[in-house]
Amino acid sequence: MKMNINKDEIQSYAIEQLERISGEATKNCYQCGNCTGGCPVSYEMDIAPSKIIRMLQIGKIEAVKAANTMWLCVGCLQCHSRCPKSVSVASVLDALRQATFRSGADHIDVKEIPVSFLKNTPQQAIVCGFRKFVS
Amino acid sequence: MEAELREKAKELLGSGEIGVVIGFGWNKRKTRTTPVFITKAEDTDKLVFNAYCVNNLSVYLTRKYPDVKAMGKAAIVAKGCDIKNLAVMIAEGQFKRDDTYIIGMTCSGVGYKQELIEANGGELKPEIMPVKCHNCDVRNPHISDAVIGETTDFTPPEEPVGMVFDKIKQIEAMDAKGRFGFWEEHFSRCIKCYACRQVCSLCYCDRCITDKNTPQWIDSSAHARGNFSWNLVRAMHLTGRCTFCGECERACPVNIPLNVINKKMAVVMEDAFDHRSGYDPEVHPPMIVFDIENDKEEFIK
Amino acid sequence: MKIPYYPGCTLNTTAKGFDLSARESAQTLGFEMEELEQWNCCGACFPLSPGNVMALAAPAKVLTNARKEGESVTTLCSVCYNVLKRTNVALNEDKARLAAVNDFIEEDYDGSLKVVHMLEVLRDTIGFDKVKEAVMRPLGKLKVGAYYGCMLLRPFKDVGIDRHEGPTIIEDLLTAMGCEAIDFPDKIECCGAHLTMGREDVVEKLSGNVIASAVNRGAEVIVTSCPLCQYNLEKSQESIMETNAGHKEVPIIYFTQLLGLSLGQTDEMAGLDGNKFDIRPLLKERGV
Amino acid sequence: MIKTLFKKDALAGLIEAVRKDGGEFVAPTLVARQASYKAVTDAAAIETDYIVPQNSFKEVLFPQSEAIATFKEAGTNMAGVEVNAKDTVVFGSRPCDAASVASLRSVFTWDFVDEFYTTREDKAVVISIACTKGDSSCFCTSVGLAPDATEGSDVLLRETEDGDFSAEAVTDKGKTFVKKHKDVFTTCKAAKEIAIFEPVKLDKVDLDKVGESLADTTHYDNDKMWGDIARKCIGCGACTYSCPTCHCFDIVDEGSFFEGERRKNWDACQFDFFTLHASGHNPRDTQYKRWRNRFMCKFKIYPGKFKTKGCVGCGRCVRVCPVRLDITEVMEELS
Amino acid sequence: MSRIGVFVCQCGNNIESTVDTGQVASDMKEMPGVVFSCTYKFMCSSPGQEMVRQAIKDKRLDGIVVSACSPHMHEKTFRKASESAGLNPYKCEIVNIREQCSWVHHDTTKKIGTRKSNDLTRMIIERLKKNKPLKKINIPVNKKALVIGGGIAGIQAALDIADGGREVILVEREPSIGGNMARLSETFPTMDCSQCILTPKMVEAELHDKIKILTYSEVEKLDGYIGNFTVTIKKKAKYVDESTCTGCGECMEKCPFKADSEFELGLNKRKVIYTPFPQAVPNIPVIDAPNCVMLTKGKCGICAKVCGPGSIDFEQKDEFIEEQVGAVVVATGYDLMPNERFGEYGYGKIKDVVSGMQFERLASSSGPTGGQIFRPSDGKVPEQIVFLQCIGSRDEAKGVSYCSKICCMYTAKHTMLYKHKVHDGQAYVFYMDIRAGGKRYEEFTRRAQEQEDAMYLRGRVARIYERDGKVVVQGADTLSGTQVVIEADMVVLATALVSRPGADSLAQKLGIGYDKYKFYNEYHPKLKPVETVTAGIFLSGACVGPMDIPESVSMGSASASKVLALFSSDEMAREPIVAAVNKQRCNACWDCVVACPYTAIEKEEVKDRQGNVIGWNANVNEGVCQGCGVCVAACRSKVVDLAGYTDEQVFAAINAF
Amino acid sequence: MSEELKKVATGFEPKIMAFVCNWCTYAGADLAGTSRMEYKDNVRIIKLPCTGRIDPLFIIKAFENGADGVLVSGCHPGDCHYTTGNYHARRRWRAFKNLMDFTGIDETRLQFSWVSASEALKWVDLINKVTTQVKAAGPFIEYQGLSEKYDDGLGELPAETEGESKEC
Repeated sequence: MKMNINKDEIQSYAIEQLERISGEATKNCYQCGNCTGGCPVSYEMDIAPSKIIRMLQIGKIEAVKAANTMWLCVGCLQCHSRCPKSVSVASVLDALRQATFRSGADHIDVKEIPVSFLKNTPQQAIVCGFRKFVS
Repeated sequence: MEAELREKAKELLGSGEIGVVIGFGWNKRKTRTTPVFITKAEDTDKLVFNAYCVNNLSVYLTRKYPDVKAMGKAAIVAKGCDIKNLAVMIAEGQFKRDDTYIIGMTCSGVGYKQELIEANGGELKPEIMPVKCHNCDVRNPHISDAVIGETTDFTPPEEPVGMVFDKIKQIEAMDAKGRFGFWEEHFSRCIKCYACRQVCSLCYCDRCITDKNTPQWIDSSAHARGNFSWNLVRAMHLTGRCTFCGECERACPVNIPLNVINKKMAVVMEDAFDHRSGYDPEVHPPMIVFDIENDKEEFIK
Repeated sequence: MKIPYYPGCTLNTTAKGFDLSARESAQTLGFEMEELEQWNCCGACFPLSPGNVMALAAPAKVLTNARKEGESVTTLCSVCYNVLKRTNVALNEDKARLAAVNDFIEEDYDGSLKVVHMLEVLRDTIGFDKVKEAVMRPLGKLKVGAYYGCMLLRPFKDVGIDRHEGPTIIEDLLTAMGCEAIDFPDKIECCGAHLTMGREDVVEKLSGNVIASAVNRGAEVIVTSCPLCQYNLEKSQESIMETNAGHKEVPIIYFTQLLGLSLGQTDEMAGLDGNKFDIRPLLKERGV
Repeated sequence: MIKTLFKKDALAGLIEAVRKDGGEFVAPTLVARQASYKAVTDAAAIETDYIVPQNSFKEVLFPQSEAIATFKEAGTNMAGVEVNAKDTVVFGSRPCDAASVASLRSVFTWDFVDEFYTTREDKAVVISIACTKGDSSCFCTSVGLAPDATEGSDVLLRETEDGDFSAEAVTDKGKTFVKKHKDVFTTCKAAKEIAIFEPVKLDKVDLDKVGESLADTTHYDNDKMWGDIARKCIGCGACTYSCPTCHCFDIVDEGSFFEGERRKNWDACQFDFFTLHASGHNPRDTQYKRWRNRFMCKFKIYPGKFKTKGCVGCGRCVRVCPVRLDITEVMEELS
Repeated sequence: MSRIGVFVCQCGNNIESTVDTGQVASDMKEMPGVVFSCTYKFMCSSPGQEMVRQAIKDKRLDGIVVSACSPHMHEKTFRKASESAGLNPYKCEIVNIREQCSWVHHDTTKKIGTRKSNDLTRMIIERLKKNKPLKKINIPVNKKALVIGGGIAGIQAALDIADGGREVILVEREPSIGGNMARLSETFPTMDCSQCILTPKMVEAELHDKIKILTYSEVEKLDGYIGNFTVTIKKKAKYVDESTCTGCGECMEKCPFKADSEFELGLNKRKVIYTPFPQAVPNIPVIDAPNCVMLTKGKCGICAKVCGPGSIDFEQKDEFIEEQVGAVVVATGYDLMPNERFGEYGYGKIKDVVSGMQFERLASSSGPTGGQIFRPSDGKVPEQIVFLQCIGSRDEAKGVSYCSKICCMYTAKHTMLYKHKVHDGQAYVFYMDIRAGGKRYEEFTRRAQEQEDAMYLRGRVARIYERDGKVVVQGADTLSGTQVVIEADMVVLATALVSRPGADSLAQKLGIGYDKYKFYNEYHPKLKPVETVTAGIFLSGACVGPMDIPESVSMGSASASKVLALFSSDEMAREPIVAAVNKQRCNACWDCVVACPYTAIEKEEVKDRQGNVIGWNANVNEGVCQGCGVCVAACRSKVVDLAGYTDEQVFAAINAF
Repeated sequence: MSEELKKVATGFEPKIMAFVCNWCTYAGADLAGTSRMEYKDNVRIIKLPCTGRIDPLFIIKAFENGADGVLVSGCHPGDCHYTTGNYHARRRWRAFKNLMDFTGIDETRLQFSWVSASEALKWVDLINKVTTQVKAAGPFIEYQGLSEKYDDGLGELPAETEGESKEC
């Protein structure tokens, strides 16, 4: 992969918006990788949590949006609670989800969820799942 | 050539500048040449120069001969090979170039086995010349104040020839035990007469370390152990200095092949440090200098 | 003593045993958990991005109603606790956000409610010593792993029920109950939570890790304070047992259930029937 | 005079007989292409084509280096060493070398009897062979010896034309030896003896005159004369170490902390520290003075003090000298 | 016979656990010359030392051997104890039976340890028998210091020494003191103006009555030794009479010729008669001789015409000044590796690729652009600027394996300076690691990224080329794992700090060591960081290796305190481990003279009573000799020996092996 | 029983002498101790200020005194406490090693190394390596035998005596 890095992307509105929603300053991250190290689901992610931040630092928000990372984050906050720079990747991913929802895209189709699931699973899981996966 | 030499000596002694001419003369029975010290112009007829003149007279310019020094400024009759020793002595501050008048003799070789020369009707055939003469690149003296004799156009062979070199190869081909055995054989014969040391103009130390006994550096007994040490030390002290004049081996009454070990070390010096002794009186012998970049150390683990 | 109590959605449905055992235990320990008159779903997840104000509305409503009924509210479910407490902190930290939320829910909440967890009540109000005294049925040599999950602990600054990397509050309670508390490395790791919707594979792996970690240290029983954790652990244990015949089943029960048992309640009172893996054979084995 | 025949073929048998009795057989053999006295076990190794061996056989009686005491732990526990001398036969010695035995004995017995020497000498039988050839360095006739002199030899052999030797037992020791080995020394008729080599008699040399000259202190103190003669001497020990009569030795301790030996080693008056005093003074401070001493020793002190020969005319010093300093020239000079 | 005492330490259980010290003591008692032996739990403790002292007195010991820990630990302790008991300290020897025996041979049966301890002790006992009592050497001290280099380190050293009341000669190669610091715009991490804090110090040095500043001067030769150096300083011709010049600047004004300014690193021109920068100290111009038309062609001479006091002197010659000093502080500073070394970055030919130091000048309000950031090619304000760290540094292929240490910090500073001047510009930094170890340093580099929006990319830049008026930078961002390309307007190279050209020849003149990068070697990198192997010569600043201003200043002050400590007494005592020549036997072959690393051996004339030279000897100067013994091994006839490590001592030890 | 057989029969442990410089190798050996590393116990150290102080004769003396192996070690080039002492040593060793090789002192018997003050591990490895190698090479009976041979008078002629003529 080859990327052009430029001021326009780094200082783009999309990034600025993301930082506003998430309340996190991605440039505070110094890429120690603790988040990736502690994340229970990083093994499943297209782009590891720390690398998500990196891509945002260099203005590559589209690549981040295309990754499955935000949909895998369970919000356990291991990353946040251990970050030496107090950057919450979970918040950034949450903001990414928000941004996605605001553009009208859902991650799952509610209608496809089997009834048995809805019946047997604790409510909170269903509620939480809806909150995380659909707008 | 002899006439030229005598003329030059006469001139030098006559000028008053020179106190003594160190040269060669016949012994009484004219069977051998021997060092002579000519101080008077009228004695210069005693000077000879021929194939019998094997001695390296530079030894008389060392500090061991205060009585020679007392005779005034010396002029020395020197073949190219002897001049190499003078060059090292100058490099090591034993005298200044100006302190000695070098009468350089062009030379077509010398012979150690006098009776062989005689058997050849006084003619010097290559078979009876020492190795140094076969490989000599200073038959025309390289440093001198005056050159006596016709310039020779002898060029030494590219690859040095002679028994010494064969012997080196032969020894190198042995295993360690073989090499040790070889030298043990020879060194054990040593009688510690120190003729090798005394005849060498580069062994000019006022007091040789063998003569020191606090501490006793080298066992003074002529048993194998003491002999081994002595010969190793002698070779080491001449490393990078020896000019291969061959006097030590010639002087050795028990025929220890000292030339082999000396030449081996000279080859090492040339290979490792690109140093050949006796050519440049300005260049310090290699063992007391170093080259940070180029000195190899692959053997130091 | 009455304590205002917020059960949340799950405790009235799949986690009835949690609710029941807690109420009964409270009785035994001399206080009453009084369910709020008015409550709604907390939303089950706290909005991580502060820009998402909407998601605060539901928990704010809970807080508002609770405040009307008292000065504090107690929860059992870790998730409810986390959401309510964090919402409360968030509203208190940012008065503008509080105003916005109030505007939206048309209430006038001032942020003065105290959100506590049942564990905190037991530790701080009742005291574990008192629990110890009240134990009627010591659980003998039962080796119990305390599983905290995420919501009880993180983020520490906002939630802070105990030390966030090495909490011991449940272990302390277990000790008071006379169990042998088993500490295990994965006790604060995530169970997979809502990924059970669509990514059971991830949940199975994460919960499986937790169980393996606990079993590895010798736990025979795992206690939780979160219905989703309980569900995930049970569910993944089922699949573990499908592939690994040698796996000895580990009952996953709520800490209040075990508490209830130690306080001498009946199995019904402790709501043991709701659990997939029954603890009773184990207790029997131990002669409890 | 009993003359017997010594068959060349019998040599092997003699070696065997001597060695069987625990004795040692020393004879000239080739070492580094030079005939040298060495202990031999095999008759084939014995060299016959030589003028004089490179070394003198004084090594048999007076080794170059021998332990005379041992010690342990840094000079403590000193203990003497027994003289370990074997019955030794020196075969093929030259009459000049043999003549040196008397000189050596006189030195090692004149006040203190050096048992290391005397024991060895007593156990040695010297079988000399008269010279049938020589070279220009030989000058035995000039010091009162001859190529067939018997002085010092126990048995003197003369070569015969068919390669055997006619033997003459000179001393009692020799006679006993001949008697003991009568299967070797037979009495059958010998072939004609080969003519003896006649070295050049140095006409000018007159030993008495040399002695007188040396007694004359003007000669003795004539630094210029000695300087001119011996300035070229380089001070090595080649002459003294090959000389059959030179006998100077030095005593040194050597070894490690754990064990060591006190050794008696040859020393040479030609070495510059030979006469160095502890004070730092050296009475023979230049090389020609050291050389003068050697000459004095040979031609004045020996004959004067011991009435023995200081020089046996073997010519070794002339042959080995790296600078061809010729003792005979000086003898002529001073005659 | 010697009377030696052997003291075997148990070191608690450190030695005793694998060495039967009692056995060692009793075995050693049997050695000839040993009259006393004992063991003790902690020989280095007060009671232990008292035991040693008591035994020396009671048993009339003439030498002691302490078998204990490494001599590097307690040799001094026991020598001191010996001395206080009346025994010459050099008759006390330590045997290392801890670090080199009990701690490395874990045999609990004690067989191995005991045997080895016995061997080692025996060797040292034998060695000790040959020890001679030695006396410390006293050397008179000349209380004047020489400081070489007028940068901040040198200025600091000079000021501190002068404030301590001692005279200082400060030698500077350039026409003004100030060094590299004078070029800097602002300093990290405080962002205060470099010249604002430096200039007062320069002036203070100029006005100090104990400091003599020699600018445009170089050290030609240094002879002598600690306390007694003779330095020859070459004072290059300035063609301006310093005593009369008023520094009015008229000459510079009127001079019609210009040359590239060295101070501005080629970013600007200066006159041929010039001071390098306006605040120069001394404020006296010099004529750049090769470029002066008057000096080269004999025409012009305008400066002389306009000079009021008539200070211009075209006849001035280089001068050689000789001074006697007691100590030397070397503070010659650093240089930057030239950009020409980097082919991949355009061999220094791309105009908009500049060095960090050039950027300093661009950012400096006294610089060629008045502090505005304009790119050199066309004077445009760069919208995107790329800073490259580790250029040459940590690059073994370029011959520099070290970290230049200050680049991380000054690059961060550069990004801030840039951001402050070009508000909407974007700065990029390619780095490999951020080395911000220093007080407030890490915070500083984070600030550059977090508050000042510098974009840091972890990776090296592979190449730089020009395209359409842009400088295209192609490198890697290893954090995202991609190749990245930036179309920048300007590139700043944080090139490696290297030693000054000629640093090696100065070191050879001074007799101090240097590493393969020609940075000067400390005596000990940790414990003697400002000393050199040559006593009396101290180091300050970046001539030792890359360092920043506070470190340079600390070293300057540290050197000064060393100098002042040296100057605090009239004489100084030195360890007597020095070589000595047996002059009666010296052959004057000069092997030792050539071999000596310290030029401590000189050729000495031997004269008879009439004063005629009758020969030569080598002679060791005790003040200079450091006791390495190279001469001893070089001497064939062994007329040189090293006190404390004599041949006799070594042989005795080998003999008891 | 010959000396060699005797040594083999009693489990030969080589005697090794090490000449080391005070500043690097000696300190490195100290560090090995402080780090409680373990190595073979056959080496006896003689400390000298600098490798430049090491005279080749020390090494000969060590062999004379029964060393089966000699180890010489000092500071790495550039690290010399005395700036250049080890460069001198390096040159001297090159010549001396060649001489020793040529005279049949096997390279196992005489080894050279650079060990810095921080290279405790290298020191340990070095000692173990040298000890193992010298042990494998066996007792240095050739050299040690020198002091017993050719003593007192005219010893028997060695079997392989081959005369060397003066160079012709």
